[in-house]
Amino acid sequence: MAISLLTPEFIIERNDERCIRCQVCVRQCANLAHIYDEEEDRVLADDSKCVNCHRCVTLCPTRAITIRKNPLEFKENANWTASAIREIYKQAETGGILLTGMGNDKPYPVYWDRMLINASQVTNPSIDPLREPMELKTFLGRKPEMLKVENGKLKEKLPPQLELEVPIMFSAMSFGSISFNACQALAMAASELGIMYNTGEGGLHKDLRKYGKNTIVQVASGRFGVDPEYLNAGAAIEIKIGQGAKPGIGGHLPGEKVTAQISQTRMIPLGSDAISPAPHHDIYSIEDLRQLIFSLKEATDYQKPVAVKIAAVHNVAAICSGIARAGADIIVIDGFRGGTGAAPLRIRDNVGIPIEFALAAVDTRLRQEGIRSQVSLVCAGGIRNSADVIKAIALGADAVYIGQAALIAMGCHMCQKCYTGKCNWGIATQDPNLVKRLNPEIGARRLVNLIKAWAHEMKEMLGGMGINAIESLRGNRFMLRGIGLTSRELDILGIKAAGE
Amino acid sequence: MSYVIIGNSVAAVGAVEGIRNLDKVNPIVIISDEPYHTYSRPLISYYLAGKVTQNNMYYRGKDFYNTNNVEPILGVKAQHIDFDKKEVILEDGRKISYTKLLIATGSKPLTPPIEGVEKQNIFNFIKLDDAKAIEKVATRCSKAVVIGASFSGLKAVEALVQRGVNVTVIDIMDRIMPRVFDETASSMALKMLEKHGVKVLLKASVEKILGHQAASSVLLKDGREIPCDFIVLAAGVRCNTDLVKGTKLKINRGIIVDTMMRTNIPDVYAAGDVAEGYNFIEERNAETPIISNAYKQGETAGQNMAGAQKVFDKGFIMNSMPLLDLSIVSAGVSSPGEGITVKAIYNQGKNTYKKFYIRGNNLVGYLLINDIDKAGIYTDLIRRKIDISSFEHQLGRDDFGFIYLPKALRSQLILEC
Amino acid sequence: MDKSNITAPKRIYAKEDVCIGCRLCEIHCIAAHSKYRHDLIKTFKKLSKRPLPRIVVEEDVPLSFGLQCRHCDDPECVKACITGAMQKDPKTGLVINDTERCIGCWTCILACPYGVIRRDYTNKKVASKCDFCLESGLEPACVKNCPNEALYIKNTIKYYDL
Amino acid sequence: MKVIDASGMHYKDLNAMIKQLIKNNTSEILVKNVQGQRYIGDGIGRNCKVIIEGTPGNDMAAYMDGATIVVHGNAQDGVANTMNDGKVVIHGNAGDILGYAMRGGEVYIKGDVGYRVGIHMKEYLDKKPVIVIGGKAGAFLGEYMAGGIIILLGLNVNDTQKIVGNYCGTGMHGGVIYSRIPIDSYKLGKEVKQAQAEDDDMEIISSYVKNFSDYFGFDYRSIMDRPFVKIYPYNHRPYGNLYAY
Amino acid sequence: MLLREGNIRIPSGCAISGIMNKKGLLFSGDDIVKSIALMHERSNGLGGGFAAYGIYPEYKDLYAFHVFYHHSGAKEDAETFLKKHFEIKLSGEIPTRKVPSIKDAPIIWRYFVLPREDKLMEWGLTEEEFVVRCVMRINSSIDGAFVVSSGKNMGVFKGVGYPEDIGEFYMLDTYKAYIWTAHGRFPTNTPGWWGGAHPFTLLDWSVVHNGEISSYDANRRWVEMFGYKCTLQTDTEVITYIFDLLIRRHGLPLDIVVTALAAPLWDEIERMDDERQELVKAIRAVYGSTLINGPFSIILACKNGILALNDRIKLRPMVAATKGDFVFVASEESAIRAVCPQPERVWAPMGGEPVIALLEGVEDIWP
Repeated sequence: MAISLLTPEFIIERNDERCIRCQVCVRQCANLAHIYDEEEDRVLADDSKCVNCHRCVTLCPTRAITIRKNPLEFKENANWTASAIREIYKQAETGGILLTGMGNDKPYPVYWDRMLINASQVTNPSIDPLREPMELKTFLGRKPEMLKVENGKLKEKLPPQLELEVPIMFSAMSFGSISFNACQALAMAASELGIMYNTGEGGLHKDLRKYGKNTIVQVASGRFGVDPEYLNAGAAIEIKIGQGAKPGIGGHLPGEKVTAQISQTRMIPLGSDAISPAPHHDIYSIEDLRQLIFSLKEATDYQKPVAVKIAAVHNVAAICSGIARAGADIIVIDGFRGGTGAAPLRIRDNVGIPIEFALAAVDTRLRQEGIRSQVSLVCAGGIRNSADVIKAIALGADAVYIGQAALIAMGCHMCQKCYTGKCNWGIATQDPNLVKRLNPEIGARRLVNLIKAWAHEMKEMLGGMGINAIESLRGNRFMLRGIGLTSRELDILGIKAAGE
Repeated sequence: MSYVIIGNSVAAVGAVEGIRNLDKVNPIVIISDEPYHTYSRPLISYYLAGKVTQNNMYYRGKDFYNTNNVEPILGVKAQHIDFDKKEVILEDGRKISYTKLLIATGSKPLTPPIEGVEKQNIFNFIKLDDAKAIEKVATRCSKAVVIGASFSGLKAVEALVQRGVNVTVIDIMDRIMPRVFDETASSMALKMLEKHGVKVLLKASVEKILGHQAASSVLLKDGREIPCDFIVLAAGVRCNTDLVKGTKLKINRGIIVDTMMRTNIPDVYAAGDVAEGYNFIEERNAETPIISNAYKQGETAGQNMAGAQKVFDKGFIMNSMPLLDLSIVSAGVSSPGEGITVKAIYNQGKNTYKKFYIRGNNLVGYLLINDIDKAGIYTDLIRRKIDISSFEHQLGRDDFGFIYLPKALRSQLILEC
Repeated sequence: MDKSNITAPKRIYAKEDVCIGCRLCEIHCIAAHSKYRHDLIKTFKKLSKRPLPRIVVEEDVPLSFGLQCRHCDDPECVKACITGAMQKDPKTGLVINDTERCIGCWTCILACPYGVIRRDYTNKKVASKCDFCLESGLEPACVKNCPNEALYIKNTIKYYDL
Repeated sequence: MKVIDASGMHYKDLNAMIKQLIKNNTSEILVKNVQGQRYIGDGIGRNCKVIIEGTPGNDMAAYMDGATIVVHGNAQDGVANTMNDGKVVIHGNAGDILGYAMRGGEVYIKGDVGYRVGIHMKEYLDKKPVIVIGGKAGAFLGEYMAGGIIILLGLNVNDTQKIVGNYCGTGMHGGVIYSRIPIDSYKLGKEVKQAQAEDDDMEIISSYVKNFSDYFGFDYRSIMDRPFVKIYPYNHRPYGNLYAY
Repeated sequence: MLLREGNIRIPSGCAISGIMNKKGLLFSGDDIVKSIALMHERSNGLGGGFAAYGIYPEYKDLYAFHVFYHHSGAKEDAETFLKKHFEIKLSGEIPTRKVPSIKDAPIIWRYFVLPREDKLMEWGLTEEEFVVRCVMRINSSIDGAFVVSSGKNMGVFKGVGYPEDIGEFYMLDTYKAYIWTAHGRFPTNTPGWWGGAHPFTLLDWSVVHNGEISSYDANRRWVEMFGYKCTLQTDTEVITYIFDLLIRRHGLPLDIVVTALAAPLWDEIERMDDERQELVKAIRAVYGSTLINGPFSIILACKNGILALNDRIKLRPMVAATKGDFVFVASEESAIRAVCPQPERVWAPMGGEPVIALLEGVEDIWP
């Protein structure tokens, strides 16, 4: 076999003074980067296998290990960067499509970081959330244009709504892309927090049906695991049209990941590829979307809100207007930084638009058309902290989805190798030896902690703005000012510049 | 109400602790012909080897009698029991009356019918006094002959080797520890003993013991003469029923007891090596002269004497014997028999040997040499009569453990501790 | 049985679903029982003769779990012990081997239903078993250092109520 | 048998009425004058027969889980979409994407079907969806097919080339398509191969053709008078080498 | 140049006061001026104003337009527009007095009008909606013209200055009304624009408001979906529109509207019975964007009566009192006692608890 031109990306450094040869690293590295040499009584490293996931670093009881970027340099070249060269080597050696995991990591501007949040000074008071009421409860679902009240009673019941204690949900991550333990942790946390998690397109494992009240079941083009029982098992149904990480293309769970449990959950044979077509083949046009929305409503007796999730693309505002008019109760827009278990690198890094613009454009458009209040708007794709959530809601979102942040909370170290199925943290893997590394109870606890911490921070920020109910922030763009943005960008975001 | 226990070894201790579990008040009397605080007989080989001091041989702490309100009558032999009057008559004439009586007189050595066996420097190896006597003659480079390659004989060999004595072992059988060992096990042991300079003469029967007053050599039937400074007799033991022989107490090889340790006479119990209790593997009454058995029988007897209704029906033989470099454990059935499948795995490289006796779906016995750390799991499989059919093929693994038990069984066992 | 006499011990249990087979429990157990008490580097770098781990990780990939002395209510090892070294402490409910008295006859190994007593030849030939880290204030090193909370301590009083 | 006159009814009302009748344990419902009402039979899990006179609208029998629907007339697009169980018998033609992602149950069409029929059909354990087409099928028949059986009879086809459109079985990675007329290889996707149906195949085919003949009054023998071919995937992992790892 | 209301959002603090006679008895503007003047400290001289109901009994069926013109061109344009859409029954300058502190007054004109039948037909709107659209058209597209009020039998008198000076300027002692509300303004910065003073009105609605709401843009962007144009960018304006939308257009009863604007807290809702809970949840779900968040106390007035309301966690002061048929509401108790020294009942309403006073014989605040 010809020599590979790919040099190790990382170097494993072991402090021999500290290494006690306990071999925890050897046992923990699914990539086999650590090797114990019995003859020499030494632990050695195969740097080429290291993905820098920090599993060994974290578990080493004497902190003997550190991992560095390989200092090996190519000749400096602003155009032919190291990654550009390495990608060519890789493709020249395999002839394959480059795959990657998690969200777009290219240095496109992050617009969240170019928006600043307001606070009250003198003319109205900031509110102290520790002692005064501060409300984050949010309803997702179709709202009538007006309420009809007769004799102090509702004349017509509201369409079904999702009631969230915090306007944050765990976004669609299928059992298959992530492990059962990860799914369970998300479900347990959602249930404890009074929010929703989303099955993704992987079906719903029978052991997780008990979390139905906090579950959004997804219907994607592959229709895996979709049957009437599934549709009725959750609190809402989400039709997945697209995903921010890979707009316009389908998904593909390779057969080796279709384990017994996955086969059961997706209702497909063991070991066979699970292919999600790029489009829903029953939706080739917007009126077909309406057909699917209502077929789902028919199948569930109009008891479940139906969400439609799309990737943020160029014409997103008009598309969302169409979706709202097609009968969706909730629209989910997933920006180009959205995560994924596996996506072609070129697609992930080059297709789609930032969620900030998409969200602002959609909210503005729906308001111009006077239909914003009828449909709920959820944004997703690279939400990293509570300030991002606050900004998203001020731009016009009802709630946000977090995927990558949730995974990181559970232990993901962003090595972006999810597609290999060898996640050392037990998240993006089906290998039973790795899956058990994620203790669902610990995962759930960490998720609950994260959301509670964010909720607390959000309350602080709301209090600072003199707002004590999240709905008063929704679309309240006066609370945002742009920094370092062009006037065109400010226009699209619908906000003023800092200082205005 | 008064409890009397004849005997001061493990069964007696078990009985005291069993009684005191329920009855903290009524007096207990312990009678023993040995003058010592309760000690562990198997420790005599360690004593002889110099591994334990007499102080460390005590089976329970110095204050054992005190804290348990026991009146020990030590160094005085019980002469007779008057079952009608419920009295024990001591050799000094004292009469100790009892409400409940436990006979726990243990076992005594078998003296082989060999000419010259009465000479000096010929010892049994069962009591502390035996060890103390041997200690005096077993000097470095002295020569000893041990007659009987049995469990106790080999423990004596080990002790003597460790004292620097030149030892020759003689046994009439073709292998050592014939009741437990097969050819393979025996040859492993032989090899090891040879390494330590022990001569083992098998298929050899002793004609007579030569010497004036003291033994000076052993003459074998084949004419060989083995010179020696002293001899240890290890031809086996039998139940020590001397005290009750010829009374109305029912005796077979030992005193016959039911699973509550009751003899045929009301308020009289027997436990330990002297008793012939229920052996649940052989499914009949038989002696099971091992410590854990003695303790449990004693404990059961004690509790029942104090008014409980306890049953002990799990008696079976098991033995652990570290022999110089070998670790040997065995339990239950130790020879092939009808309906028993034998599985044996000998690993020459690792010098380990495993042998399992399986009857139907149950493990009924095993022998392990060297790789013994998980032995107790096998013992428990026997004790609980666990259906091993689903994991039988895993039994002989080097890493055998709970992990190879079915999950449900594993959880059940872990919960039931 | 008179229940008032028995102190229900706390026991360590393993969640085998989340045991990751890293064996950090064993490593910390060794250190906790070495003369350097919890100093891993010194324990492993300076001692050629280290204590045995008293928790044993059994592994049959992907299944693994640690198992250590159950400190049984009715301990077989105590009854089998020929020296009286193995005793159940009536106060703590722990089964403790007095290594001063233990002479390494392995009868306890023969008797232990869990196979969690091991032969330790490190110094003196003695049986090695979990002592619930008695000297570290009953905070077992294995439980404290399990990175995935696969080991936990549970008071077994409930068992007595059955 | 209950009769519903569907003229002028909105689908929501019609379907609610059908569901209510089923809830009341009605075993047979005749729906007359159906004209484009969608979603008939969606998600119905009970054993019940719904007979339709007219032209039912799209997504008929979607997510259906055990009922029987008989259509006297043509059906439109999306019949048996993601159907789980049950039976659909169409005495006429049917439109596009019939049996999309269907997991179980049987669909019999007397006449022709449209494009992308049986697309992404799958099977699981005892669930094995079956589509029997009396006439011809459009392009992309059995695209992405992951399981189940499509039987293509081509009874009314004079020009054998027209029994199915192009890209038949493209992306197929499970299941089987049986055709009574061999399919020109240029029409097949690169993931599938064609072979003569064997004895056990014929056994499967004959049981469904028997049903087909019974439903629509065809002569079973004359349908079975010639050998069938089968189209099946090379493997279950068609895209194993697509990616650079 | 400094931007004025409409170009920029200018937070302001204020004093408010309102007096109503429930029998519809008319009384002069002296009291309201006295009451608001007492709270001089709460204003900064950059805005004051009054709304009065019942002042034009002889023209009570005509829409009374009070209009500011900043130049005569604006007046011409506006009058052209008015003539095109309305029959102007009567018009003329609103009489004023010279007051030294009041400067830069615009041309202040008054019209009594009726919508032209043909235009109503052409636009296909109700009379009220037609008036609303026309007022918004003038305010947003005719530079220099601003319709101050447009209801029937009512009018708003406001300007830049302390409220008592504004009252003097407009000679309010000469008017008689059964409802008077008043506003003294403390804007944070403004060149002082007459149109930017309060009350804000729409049709019969007038609102005086104290506080700066934090939910402003959420409220604004919501009402704008329903065709309102928030040209002033003031809280008062958006609150007025919310009331108009919910009461007049959505036909919701006042208590529901109050529940939307000053919604009960979730923990309170949890304690309600199921039916009430479902209703209130629905209100919060559907009208979440009308929740007025942050400090406010308002007096909404219309021909049927007044509503005084505090925000739900009571960040702004408000006191109410009654005596006989009179109802008083003000930012401070002393402002009430200034005109009614011995009220029968004085109380401070709780956060979110409305004070509603309706004319005898009417059922709700609208119609």
